[in-house]
Parts: sequence; C-alpha cells; structure tokens
Amino acid sequence: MSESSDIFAGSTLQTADLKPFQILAPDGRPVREELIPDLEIVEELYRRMARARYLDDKFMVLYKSQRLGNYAQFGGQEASQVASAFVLKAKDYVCPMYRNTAAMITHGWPIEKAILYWRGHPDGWRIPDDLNIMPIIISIPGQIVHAAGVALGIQAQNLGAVALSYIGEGGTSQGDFHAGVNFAAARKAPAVFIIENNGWAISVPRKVQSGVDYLMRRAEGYGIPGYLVDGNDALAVYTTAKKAVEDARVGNGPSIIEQLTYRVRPHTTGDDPKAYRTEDETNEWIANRDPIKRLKLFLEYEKRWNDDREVAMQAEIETEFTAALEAADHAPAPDPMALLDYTMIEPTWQLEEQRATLQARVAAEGGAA
Amino acid sequence: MSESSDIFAGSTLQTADLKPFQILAPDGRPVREELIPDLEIVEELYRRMARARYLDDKFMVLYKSQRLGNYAQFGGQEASQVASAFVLKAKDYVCPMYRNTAAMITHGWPIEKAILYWRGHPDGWRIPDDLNIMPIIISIPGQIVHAAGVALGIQAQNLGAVALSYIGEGGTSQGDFHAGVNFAAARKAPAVFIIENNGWAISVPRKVQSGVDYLMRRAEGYGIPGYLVDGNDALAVYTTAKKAVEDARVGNGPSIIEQLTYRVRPHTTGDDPKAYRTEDETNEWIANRDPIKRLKLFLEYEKRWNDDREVAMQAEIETEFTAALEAADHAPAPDPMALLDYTMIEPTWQLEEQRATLQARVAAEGGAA
Amino acid sequence: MTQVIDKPVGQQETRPMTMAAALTDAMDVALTRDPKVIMYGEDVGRLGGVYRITTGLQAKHGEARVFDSPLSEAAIMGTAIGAAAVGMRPVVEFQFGGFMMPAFDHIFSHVSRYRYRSRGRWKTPLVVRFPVGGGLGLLEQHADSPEAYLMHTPGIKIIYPSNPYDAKGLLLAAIESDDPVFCFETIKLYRDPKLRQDVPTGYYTVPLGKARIAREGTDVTIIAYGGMVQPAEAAAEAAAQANVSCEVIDLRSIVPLDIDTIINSVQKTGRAIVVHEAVRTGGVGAEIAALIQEKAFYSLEAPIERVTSFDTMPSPFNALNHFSRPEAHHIAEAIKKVLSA
Amino acid sequence: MTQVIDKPVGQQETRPMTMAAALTDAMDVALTRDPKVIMYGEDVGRLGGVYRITTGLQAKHGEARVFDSPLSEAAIMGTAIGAAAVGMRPVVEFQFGGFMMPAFDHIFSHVSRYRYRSRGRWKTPLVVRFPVGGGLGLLEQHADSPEAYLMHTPGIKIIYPSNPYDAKGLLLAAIESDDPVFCFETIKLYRDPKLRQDVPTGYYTVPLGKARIAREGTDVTIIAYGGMVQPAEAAAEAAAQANVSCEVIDLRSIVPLDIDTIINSVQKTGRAIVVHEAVRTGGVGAEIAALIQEKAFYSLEAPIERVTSFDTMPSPFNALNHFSRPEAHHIAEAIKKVLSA
Ligand SMILES: Cc1ncc(C[n+]2csc(CCOP(=O)(O)OP(=O)(O)O)c2C)c(N)n1
Ligand SMILES: Cc1ncc(C[n+]2csc(CCOP(=O)(O)OP(=O)(O)O)c2C)c(N)n1
Ligand SMILES: [Mg+2]
Ligand SMILES: [Mg+2]
Repeated sequence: MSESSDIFAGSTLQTADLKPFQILAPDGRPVREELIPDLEIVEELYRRMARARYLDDKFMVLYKSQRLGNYAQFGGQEASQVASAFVLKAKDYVCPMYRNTAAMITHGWPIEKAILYWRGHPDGWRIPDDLNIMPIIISIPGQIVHAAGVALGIQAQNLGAVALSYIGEGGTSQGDFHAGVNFAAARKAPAVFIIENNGWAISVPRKVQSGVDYLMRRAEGYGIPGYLVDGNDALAVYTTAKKAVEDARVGNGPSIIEQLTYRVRPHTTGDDPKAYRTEDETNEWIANRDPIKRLKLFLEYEKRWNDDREVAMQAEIETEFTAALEAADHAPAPDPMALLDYTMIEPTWQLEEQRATLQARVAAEGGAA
Repeated sequence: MSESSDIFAGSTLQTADLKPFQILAPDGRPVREELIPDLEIVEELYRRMARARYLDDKFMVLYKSQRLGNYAQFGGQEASQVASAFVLKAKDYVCPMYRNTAAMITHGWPIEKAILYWRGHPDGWRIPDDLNIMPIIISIPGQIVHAAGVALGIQAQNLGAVALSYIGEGGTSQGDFHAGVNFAAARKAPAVFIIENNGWAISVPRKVQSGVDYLMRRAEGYGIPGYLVDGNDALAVYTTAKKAVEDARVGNGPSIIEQLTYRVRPHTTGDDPKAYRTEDETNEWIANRDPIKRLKLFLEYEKRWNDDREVAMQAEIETEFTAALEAADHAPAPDPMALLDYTMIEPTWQLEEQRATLQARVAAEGGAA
Repeated sequence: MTQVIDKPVGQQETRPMTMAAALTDAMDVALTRDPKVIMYGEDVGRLGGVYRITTGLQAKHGEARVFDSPLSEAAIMGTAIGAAAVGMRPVVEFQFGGFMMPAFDHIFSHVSRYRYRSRGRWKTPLVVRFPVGGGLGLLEQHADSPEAYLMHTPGIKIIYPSNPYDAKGLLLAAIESDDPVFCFETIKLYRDPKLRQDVPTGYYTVPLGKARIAREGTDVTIIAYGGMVQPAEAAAEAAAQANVSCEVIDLRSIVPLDIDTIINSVQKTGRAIVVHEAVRTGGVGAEIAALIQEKAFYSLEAPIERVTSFDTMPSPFNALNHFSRPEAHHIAEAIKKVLSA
Repeated sequence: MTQVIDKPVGQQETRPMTMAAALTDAMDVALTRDPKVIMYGEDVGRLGGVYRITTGLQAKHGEARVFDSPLSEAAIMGTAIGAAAVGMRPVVEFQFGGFMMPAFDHIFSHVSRYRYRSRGRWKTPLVVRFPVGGGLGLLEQHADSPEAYLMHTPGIKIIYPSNPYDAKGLLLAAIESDDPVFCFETIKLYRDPKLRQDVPTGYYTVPLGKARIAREGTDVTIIAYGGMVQPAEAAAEAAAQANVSCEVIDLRSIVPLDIDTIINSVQKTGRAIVVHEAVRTGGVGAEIAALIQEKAFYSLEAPIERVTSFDTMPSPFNALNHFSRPEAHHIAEAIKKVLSA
C-alpha cells in the first residue's frame, strides 16, 4: 500500500499493511497461545461480559415496557468495553460516552445507578463519591478532551493514575478528537483513547467517516502508538489495553487503540437499523463473531467451563440484576428541585427566584416541595 | 523509529524515517538535477519571490512610519508561498490565512489592494471580481474547512478547479484542521493543504504543538498522501505543489504538504521575537537558508542571471510597488457607511435604524454621508 | 386552531401534511427547482435523518446531491460556507440544535461575516436546519433551544416555524435567501397530528420577517414562536373563558423580527408576555422586552413578562420536564400577573 | 476619577499598578497561595501572553505550573474541565475573546453543565481569561465582546473589571470560586495610565456580584462595565456641566448581576441607559433592560436606552471604529434622549 514514489523522498501513504491483533480466533481457539493471560483472569472477564450482556438484554426489555428511557445498547461490544475497563485500577478514571454502560459497570458503576440514569432519574445522574467515573458525554466527543484534562490533572498531582476514554469510530471525525488526543500526546499525559469501531454511526457506515482504512493510523500523526485490535477478542483487548494503560501510567504518554467490533443492536432502543443495513450483515457478526461465545468456547476448550458453572453464573447475574432493579424501582420519586440543584455552587439570584417559582409550581401540583 | 513489537501485529509508530524533499541544496546546487523544471519557470519564480520580498520589506517600512496597520510578514517564506501558489490556474481558489500575502499576490491580488487591506481600508477588503481568492481568515484555521467546502462546490459543479489552502504548523493543533482535511479526504474533494511549518506560532516553538516529528504524518490518518518538503527550496515546493494540485484536479483527492521553513521576521510588525528566541537561530536561517538567495545562486550557476538582470528586475519591482502605493495613497477616504455595508443582503430594520444613526453621527462630524 | 395567513392566491393543489412532511416537501421542491441545492449532514442520506425529514430525498435526487457527511458539525458548517461561496446552495442539517456548538466558530467568525469580510465578493446562501426543544423525555442535550446565540450574531437570519404551512413556505424562502438562514424545527411539532393541515404541494414562500397573528385579542399580547405557539394559544383560549382577550403573535422568524406587528399589538393591549423554551437570562425574550419598552413605552400598562425555561440545563429528568419547560398554565399565570399589575 | 470602594480595611502595602500589572499580580498571588493553580494557553509561558499579562509567572513558578499549550482553544477549555474536576484550579487564557468560539462546545455543553450532570460529584473550579474590546485598530476578530453568549449559558460566572483594584480582587475571587468563571479583560484598559492606582500587593478579593457606584447621581442611571465605564463617566461629567446628574454603575460582574444596585438607582433616577461594546441585538443590554422594566416599571420615566456597537462585525476599518464603538458623546446623546422623553 505504500506509495514509494522515487521522486518524493518525504511522502507517506499508509506505509504498513495492518492486521488486527488477535489472541483468540472467532472459534475460540488461541492463535497466540503464548499470550493467553492467567486463566483466572479469563474467567473473570467472561463473567463480567456475561453480566454486561444480561444487563443490555434486560435494558431492552425494560425499554419496551416503558420502564427505561431511550438507551444506547452496547450488546456485541462486551469484549471491547469490559476487557479494556477491566485493566484499570480503582484510582484510574473512565471518561465515558453514552454507549459505555458496560465499561462503566466494569469500573464499578452500580447497576441500580445505571437503571436510574437511563430512566432519567436524578439519582442515576449522581456519580457515587468513591467512583472515578466522569459524567457520560453526549455531545461527541467531549469526553476525549476531558480525558486529556483529567490526565493533565493526574500528571500535575502525581496521582499515578490513568484516564481511559472511549469514542465511536464516527466520533473520530470531530475536530475535538484531534484537539484532545494531540494535547495529551504533546504533554505525554497519562491517557488512553479507545476507538470502538462498531462499523456504524447511527446509519452512517465507517467508510463515510474517512478515506483511511484504519482510524488508529491517526496515532502516527501524534507520534504515539496506535494499536489495531480485534475488538471482539476479549484477550486481545485486555492485553492491548493493559499495555497502553501501563505505558501511560509510567509516563510514556497516550496511545490510540482501535477495536474492531460491530454494533449488532440498534443505535439506541429507539432506532430501527432495517432502514439502513442488511440483517445479513448483522447476523453474520452475531453468528460467527460474538465476543462472549468466543471466550466461552475458549474456556470450554481449556476445561475451565461447563454447563453447571454457566447455570450458576447466570443465576448469580440474574439475582444481582433483580436486586438492582428492585432497588431502582424503590428509588423515591425524583425531587422536582433536582431541576435546579447543582446548577451553581453559589446560585445567582435569578436561580433563587426560579427556585421559588419551581417550588410554587410543585406545591400547586400537590407535590412535596 | 518504527515500533516493531512482536506482540502487537497491528501497532504503528512513525513507521518511516523521513527526509524533506529537496531539488536544490541551500547553496543553490541541484541535488536532483533531473527534476529541475524549465528554466523559464525558475526565472519567473525567482522574479516573483523577489517581488514578494520587496513588498514584505516595504510593508515593514510603511508600518514603522504608520502608513500601514499591524501586518503579518511572510519574509523568508517566499519559496513556500510563491512557488506553491504559482502552480495554480486562474480558475483555482486560494483560501488564505493572514500570513499569505505572498501567495495571494502570486495568484493575482493587486499590490494596491494588499496595501489597502493592511491599512484596514474597506477597498482592501473587497476581493476583485475576477480573482478566486477567498477572504483572509484570522480565526485559526477556518480557511482549511472553507477550502474543503470550496472543493466540494468545485466537485459538485465540475469546475475542474482546485482549492489550495495554507495553515501554519501551530494551526494544525486546532480541531478544525482535522475536521476539514478529513472531510475533504473522505469525499476526495479537490483540495490541497499546505502546512507552512515556520517553526513558530508567535512565541511557541513547533515542538510544543505536538509530539510528532513531522506534521505531514497526519496524512497517514486520512488515507491521503503526505509530503515533506524543504520549504525554502522553491523548486521542491513547486514540484510537489504541482503534483498535489494536479492529482486533486483529476480526482485523486487531497494531499497534505508540510513545507519546512522559518519565520525569520517577527510574528507581526507589532511583535518582538527577542522575548522568546535567540537571534542566532534566526540569523542562521537568514545567512544559510534564504530561499531567494538559493534560487539566485542556482540561476547564476546556470548562467541565467547576472547583476544587470538583477538591477533591471529590482527596478521593475520598485516601479510596480511605487505605483501601487501611490494608487493606494490616493484611495478615497473610507466611506463610513462601510461599517454597515454588506452585513446582510437584505438588512434587518435594526440595521436600517443603525444606518440612520451612523449617518447622523457622520453628519455631526461634518462627514459626507 | 392554527390560522394560516399569507396563503398565495390561486394556489391549487394541496395535500394534508404534518410539519415533518411539509419540511420534507419543501426540500424536495427545492432540490427539484434548483440544481445548485445540495443537502448533507449526519444520517440525512439513506436514513433520511434521525427525524426522517430528508426521507426519500437521496433516493429521488441521487447521492451526489443528498449525502451523509462525516460526523463533524464544524466540517458541515465550514464546508457549507465554502461550497455556497463558489455557487452552491447547501441545505445542511445538524442532528440536534444543541449539537451546533462544535461548529460555533464557523457561525460566529465566518458565516456571519464572510460576505462583509470580502465586501460583497462572496455571499453564502446556505440553510442550516436542526430539531430543537424538549418535552419528549429524550437524553440530555437533545432538548436545547439555542436561538439567542444566533440572534446575537449579526449577518444571519433565523426562522422558527410553528405549523406545516409556514414550515414549508419559510424553508423555501430561506433556501431562496441570499443571506444564510438557520431553521429551528421544534421536535414536538414534527408529527403533531393536531397541526396536520392542507399545504400546497407546489412552490410557494412565506416571507421572512412577517409574523402571524395566531389569535386576535385586545387585553394581552403573547409573543411566541415554534413550539411555544400552541401553549400560548391554549393559555389564550383558557383566558377567554375568563373574558380575557389575548392576542397571540407567532413570530415565524426571529431575524428578521416583525417589530411592527409586535408594537401594533402592544399599543392596543398595553400588556405583553414573551414565551420561549430557551433559558431565561439573555434569551430572545430579553431582546423583545427591551424593544417593546423602547418602542411602546407609553402604551405599556404592566411590566413585560417572560415565560421561559429555568436558567439551567434543559431537564434530562423525564418526570420533571413539565416544571421548567413553559406550559399553558405557566403562561396563564403570566397573564394573571400582567393583568393584575 | 475612579473611586474604589470595598477596600479591605487594614490592608497595608500597596503599589501603583495598571490593570495589566494588577492582573499579573493577582495570578502571582494565586500561584503562590495555592499549589493547585496552574496556568496555560497560547504564548502564556515564555512570552507571557501577547499582552504580557502572565509575564514572569513561568520564570517564577516553573514550567510545570505555567506553560504554553498547543494552539487549540477547545483543548485548552476541555482539558481545563478535566483537570479541574480531578482537583486542579486551572486559570487558562484565550488569546482574544473572539477566539473562544472553537471552544464553544465545551462552554455550552460541558463547563456549564459538568457539575449539574454529575449532580455535584464533579465541580470545575476554573477561570478562563481573555482580552476583549476594540478601539485599537487591530485586525479583524481582535475586537469582539462576546459576553452575551456566556450570559445566556447557565452555570458560569462572568467578571468584567474596569480598573486595577477591581481587576486583581475580582480575579482572585474568581480563582477562589468553585464555579467556573470567565474573565473579560478590556485591552484598552490594560495599560491605560489614567487608571493606574495603588493596589494592595497582598491577597484580597472583590466579591463577585457587587456593582460599584462609580459616580453618584440623581437624574439618569448609566450602567456600564469594562471599557465602557470610562466613556460613561466622561458622559456623566459632561452632563454635569449642563446640570444633569448621572449615576454611573460599574457592574464588575455580569453573572452574578447586582440587580439591587441597578434597581435602587433606577428607582431614584427614573431613567436608565445601558452601555456595552458588544453588538446590540441580544446583548447584555437587552437583559438588563428587560430586568429593569420588570422590577422598576413604575419608577421608569423614559424608555431604557441602549448604547452599543452596531449589529455587524466589530470594525476592522481603523479609521471608522469610533462611529460604532460607543463613545462618551454617543452616551451623551442617549442622556439627552432619556431626559427629553
Ligand atoms: C456533537 C454531536 N453531534 C451529533 C450527535 C448525534 N449522534 C449521536 S450518536 C451519533 C453517531 C455516533 O457514532 P459513533 O461515534 O460511531 O458511536 P456509536 O454510537 O457507534 O457508539 C450521532 C451522530 C451527538 N451526540 N453529538
Ligand atoms: C482561533 C484562534 N486562536 C488564536 C489566534 C491567535 N493567533 C494568531 S497567530 C497565532 C499563531 C499561529 O501560528 P501558526 O499557525 O504556526 O502560523 P504562523 O503565524 O506561524 O504563520 C495565534 C495563536 C487566532 N488567530 N485564532
Ligand atoms: Mg460507531
Ligand atoms: Mg508557524
């Protein structure tokens, strides 16, 4: 692919052919035996991915019965999110976007909070005090720049932590993707940027976003490592994220990891992909490249898994989720004052006036305020 | 420099070592004899670069005597601007930034207009009807995105033209650099993006902007060619720009060209570089790497140039400039209504009211309106 | 309820349309009439936009004229400027109003000034469309109403339709305008069945800068636009029960602003309320209040009231939306207030 | 001419300072007091910023705390949010006010909402400083006054000093504020020798939201801020010759806005003029006019006047600047107008 014009000494064009890094083939067989992590870890990854999948399935059900708002599903991207967030320590920060529920619960977000968040309940918006998760960002791709800033703050305070941020392949077309990554790279700040290339930005296919074959080639332009990874191979994701995070932690600066995966589900629960892509394409990924199935097959080959364990695990997952749902269902009705709380630490008189208006409106409705 | 980790099949990091493309060495000797363009062209380039230098020198003098506003000098970057804009046809578009006076006059901007522009005179802001030069952009780097749009318009109307835009190396850190280049690359629109890397963004040295060695490596991330060029070698600039422009014209899409040059003069006439860089650094460029001297030496070796021709040329340049200055000096005093003209094609009533206010104010001052 | 004025005489064929359908139809007409019109944005091609307002246009007019762009509002806006300058008439879409901000440098620094900057050499006849407003329990940032940012930015026009007929006519006028125009489309109105009305299928325009008197009245003037016209009308209807006669003005466009209609009305009623969904401080309501007191000072019998959202983020808390986003009963309170002043 | 109020009692040492020097001193004090304070932006390190407001700070406090950033306002703003959230107190600089727009998504979508969005988990105590205003014959885009865009954006504060004492005290209060603050610095005032005054060399703050009565008066209230305070004072002085007594209010901060001082004054004078350099439509003047008529309706004896720049690009035409940018004699006309109403 390299343009070796003999005239232009200094020209470049996609100088290296790239293949996504894999440890497990889609059928679960190791292709890089020597890189298999400790099997305890593999098992734990499997459990957490299964747990995430269960949540994603349940959220769809809750949405359909109007017990959840419009929700951005991650189903099919469990390896990509879980196996990467899994490498973090508690002191590390996740800077999430809307599709990162799996990464967030992996970093410790309580499922109950996730339910409340996607119900638009104030208690869901509150990030628990001990959790280093930044607010979910909807305006694409603010989180990338915030992550660079978190990394700057980590660096300045010598916290020994890392900021991990995610972005969709569509989001990489935004100017801020560039501005944020470049800033972090220029200052060697401890950030890791994961591009979850799930093939689609709502209805827009990957190829519309850019003329380049792989988006991690952008790393070349920042002087930082870029990794191309099979994003449905949990072990490849884990291994790469671990390297990138530890590199960042020791002061080697940021990396970009492109994880090739697929959004097998609609963009959000409100979307219908039939309008823009074939079911065949989707079904192929579901049938042959499911990240959870792949890991399970591997564990089965390794004799680390069987039906009994599966059944027990699923029961555990269900119990946990059911308890979380119950807790969420019992959350008090949102306090209407939440509309104005937290706008400012020192509210303006205008906000105080509006608070009085709000109180009056609530009272008129027979509310509590 | 390439990171050939045997673990990560898909990793990249600055895979190729790069050297700037050169045709002439700094001493004027050809290093790529076979690539010397027609000597007529070389002579014309020399004349135009000398003309540009003369203007830049004069503008400094005019500024000092308060006959010009604060002006962004290009002195030292003549090869970079003149030899690139020179490859354009009249139907091609230049999307300039504030430092591109040399490129603009090369594409046909009358010197008289340039003087008026930098005097803040309305007649200088008006771009003549037959000239395909877009407005000078100050907010960095709007022109890059506009160029992508001009290229889109060219493509849609099959105009067979190309949009050429310039940006400083500092400007490449902006999000919009990325958004604009990526858009053009994704649509294979006929645009060429020249990074004039003159070492400094006001007081900020190149290395602060990014961790990468050469900014043209960004091209890799858009799947387009990137060229690294000795920006003080007019023939290398010319040859590269020609290739990039003709590639764009025939539908091969955009390129990024990084031209290594140096801002030997202050950022603008109002700046004093002593505050942030050594005079040695600057003097080295002036003494050993001046683009005009290099071309002259070459022409002299080739026996295409001598003192008589030099004297005659300088006289011509002076005559032209003097006439332009005279014309500019005789431009009518700016019509105060220029303050509101051209804000809207269909002005709002507010603008009409303000027009009346303006008229009254002008009248009160004994003005013409 | 919605009265249509300015209906072109002699216009024959009509079809019942929602606001969404009327907007789609406007673009179809524009694409058909003028080969310089192109449309792009995120998801506008195959999908027809997340609200399906460009549905069918790519299929009918081809991928060269209606296409998906990379995900970058700055690129969408900035390239529209360049393309418009060299002869096209781009009609581009942002996916939501709140997502215009990555493009804001191109709005503030460029689209507003490109013509001025070149002293008329380059004009930028382009239209930017986007859904705005809340009340639908969507995610955060899907309910913003950023018109005041644009109103404070010279050189551009702003349309804000409240019904299908106006939507089509205003959008066609916007596409025809040589000044750049921003088109605010209230999500809540897109498919509101109450608004469905007979709209001419052919070409017509509704002139920019002419407000519509949605309801005549003599006691209080209520000034609204977009999604706030309905609650204003509802409040007026309710007030009528109590023998209070409200005039409801639907601005249709914010720039140009039909000051004559506003002032005439306030001179008659002596009392004014401005309603908008955007946050209060520094909103369009402030400008209109400032203008009214400037131009109808001696007619005013009560302070001008503003009914707006609170000065905070548009609520992502589904259950609480209705406490902040103006509703008919909030306007009713304002009516009481201006009457008791 | 400039009266200083709120001078902390017992403050001993002072030094004569221009506004530029006072701002530099404020930052020096902040860097010395609080290790969490860091400063970055374009050219702020070695050069000390294009207006040299950060001069000497890198040399004194080190490159780790005062540094040049890549040329990207979005990166500057966005990283300041992240860094502030995890414990720093960034004080960042945009090179000019008009250049904040590439960062506007981070302003509109993020810095204003980050705390709200996390329901208090993350706060963003940061300050963004930048030079604004014109009258100096600089290039285009070097004379903008974008405060109205920020005023309409909830969750942030805006300071706008008019003299050295306030500049230092407001900036220190801003750095201490746990809410994000935007600091507008009028270029024309930076080194205005008329403003040079004795300023305490130590730590002190001027509280945000308390306006300064720059001149007492009884006939007309003139509300101004930043670079407009001087022309307002000059107009008041001229009016005094004709026995018209003007009260001049220097707002000091736009958010919070000292509405009490404004309303008290208008209740006394019955006449109000708001002056700003920003374009007229949708400006801060509209909000203040709207508030005055809301809260002092029955005291008003004339329509509130606005003296502002025209609704167009701040003039790049050096010779013409003074026709648009408010000057004392424009304010004088407004005084006549409100008196003759
Ligand atoms: C600034 C901005 N513009 C537009 C949108 C609307 N939008 C939401 S999701 C989406 C597609 C994102 O695709 P991608 O980045 O690939 O992430 P994915 O949803 O596939 O995870 C768009 C355009 C947005 N959220 N923010
Ligand atoms: C959006 C924006 N931010 C800041 C500036 C102020 N500024 C003017 S020139 C300059 C440095 C530009 O350096 P570079 O891009 O290398 O171009 P050069 O001046 O060296 O040609 C800066 C920061 C600007 N013009 N626009
Ligand atoms: Mg995607
Ligand atoms: Mg430079």
